[in-house]
Amino acid sequence: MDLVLDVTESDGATVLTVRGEVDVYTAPKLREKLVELVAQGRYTIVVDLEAVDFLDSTGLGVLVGGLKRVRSHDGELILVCTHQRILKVFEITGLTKVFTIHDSLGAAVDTSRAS
Amino acid sequence: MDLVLDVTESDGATVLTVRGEVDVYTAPKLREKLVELVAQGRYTIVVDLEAVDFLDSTGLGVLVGGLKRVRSHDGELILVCTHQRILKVFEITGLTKVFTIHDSLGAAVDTSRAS
Amino acid sequence: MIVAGLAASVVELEIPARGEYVGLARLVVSSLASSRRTLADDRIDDLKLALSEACTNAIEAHADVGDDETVLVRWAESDDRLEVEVEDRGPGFDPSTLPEHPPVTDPERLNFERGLGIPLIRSLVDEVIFARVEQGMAVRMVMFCGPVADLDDDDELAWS
Amino acid sequence: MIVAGLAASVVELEIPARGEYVGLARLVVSSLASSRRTLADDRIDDLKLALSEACTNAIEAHADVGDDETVLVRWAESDDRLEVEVEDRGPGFDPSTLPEHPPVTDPERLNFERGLGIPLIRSLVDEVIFARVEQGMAVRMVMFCGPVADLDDDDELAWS
Ligand SMILES: Nc1ncnc2c1ncn2[C@@H]1O[C@H](COP(=O)(O)OP(=O)(O)O)[C@@H](O)[C@H]1O
Ligand SMILES: Nc1ncnc2c1ncn2[C@@H]1O[C@H](COP(=O)(O)OP(=O)(O)O)[C@@H](O)[C@H]1O
Repeated sequence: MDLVLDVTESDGATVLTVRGEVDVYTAPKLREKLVELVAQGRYTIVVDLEAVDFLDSTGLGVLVGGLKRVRSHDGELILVCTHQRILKVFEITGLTKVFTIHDSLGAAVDTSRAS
Repeated sequence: MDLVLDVTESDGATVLTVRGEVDVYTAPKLREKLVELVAQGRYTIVVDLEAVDFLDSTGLGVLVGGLKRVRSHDGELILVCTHQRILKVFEITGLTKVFTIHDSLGAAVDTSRAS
Repeated sequence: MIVAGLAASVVELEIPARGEYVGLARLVVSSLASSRRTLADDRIDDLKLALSEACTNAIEAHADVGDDETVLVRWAESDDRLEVEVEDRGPGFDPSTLPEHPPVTDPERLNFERGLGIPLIRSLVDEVIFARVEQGMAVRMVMFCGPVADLDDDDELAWS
Repeated sequence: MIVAGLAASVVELEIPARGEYVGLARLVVSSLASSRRTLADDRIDDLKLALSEACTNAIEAHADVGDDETVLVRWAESDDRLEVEVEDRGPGFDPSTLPEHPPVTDPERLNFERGLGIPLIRSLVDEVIFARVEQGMAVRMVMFCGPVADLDDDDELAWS
């Protein structure tokens, strides 16, 4: 029931890979990492959710907070997610309209470089 | 938390492959299968425990019962087991001295044909 | 709290009101739900998510009253339904007076990181009942599944 | 029953006294034990097996008194130990008067398919206490792990 976070640079884009379960217990770790990246001047971040097993509203809230933070620097938070289980949470809450969600890391990185 | 049982013939030997958890809930199913095989006249049975995730004293009891049954027909119950987790249960209870335990199906089948 | 008619298959889990135990509650509920063959995998995921939201709220309700408290998760099932109830010892609340969020297209929407839990619960489960109980709040979530029995027996849904 | 000193991390699971729920008890205990980094994997397996034996006995103790009863599994942990307690509402028994099996080399041994549970529990956990409680029997299993604290405080082991 752990959350594992990895930051890599791919083609000049900052990619945050999230593994495990994002809930009330682990979300603070994700929030801290996003705050840290923005503090380092990384305003365009690809968050790869492909290895996320579970995400609840606490996790959504942290992603919304991250999006707000990068947008205030004219940046962008781009998600990679194909699992129906996770996408559903964005759909029900209407947040698919707020986030850019890609179905592959490659496409997300391309978008991040264009922005 | 299911128990899956498969009976195959390998090189003339009867092999009972057990998958899953053997406990108070599932052991009756294993007992029935052993009784059935003996009723069919199969007195030398290889029980493959390699895919068993959990085995407790209820499962041990069923195997002891099976051994007793085949021995009363001069047969043998030969186990295949390499997982330390499962072997340990036989060791603590001293039943390694009662059962023939092999570390491969091939070796077990050879033994069964010799007996 | 679960009605007597469902009593034969009641499982109760009591956890400390701390975030680290919500994963355990999810594990228990999804394990119980999977052993129920009639519930499809995606509905198990829905129930797991709804449970997680309810536990998170229960835990947060305790933040003000100290975290020596516990949260009770109660599982009951009958032929036609599963019920999961989350009970806390917090101050309680009135779900009908929750603030509404700006629409997602409004840039203001980004100022709201919270308030998604209860809307999620409402859309994920077939029925949800919020009730003040003696010492706190209880949220009961119901999933209909399997052979749907006579739905006339409203008694079975009585909130006791 | 668990002593007050360990109360902060108590988890309770109450299951119907039926075999199909023993797997759930194992899942809960092994999940709790794994989140405790200081317990090695093979010791988690030991605890899981001991718990399974204790639950099986608790369930079988209820077979005579009807199976509407429940079995309570209680988990508590502190710096130096994990405790798992299984409590039933059965008739109870005296563990010191259990019959001995013939040695394994004796052909007679094959007549005994049972009676392995308690010897297994005794050899798998660091400490086991059998106690009659108000309405039945309780088996408390202890694993020492992590930083071993001052073992003088026998109070912590008091069976209440
Ligand atoms: N069990 C509860 N006890 C007390 N208040 C609650 C409870 N559940 C929800 N609430 C209140 O309802 C509000 C909305 O809950 P929710 O939609 O889950 O969003 P969030 O928890 O992110 O604020 C909470 O902020 C809280 O004030
Ligand atoms: N919780 C319990 N309540 C009543 N009797 C028990 C309990 N646990 C064990 N016993 C008694 O002790 C005996 C030995 O238990 P055990 O070693 O686990 O073997 P088995 O359960 O296979 O007989 C049981 O047969 C039962 O009579």
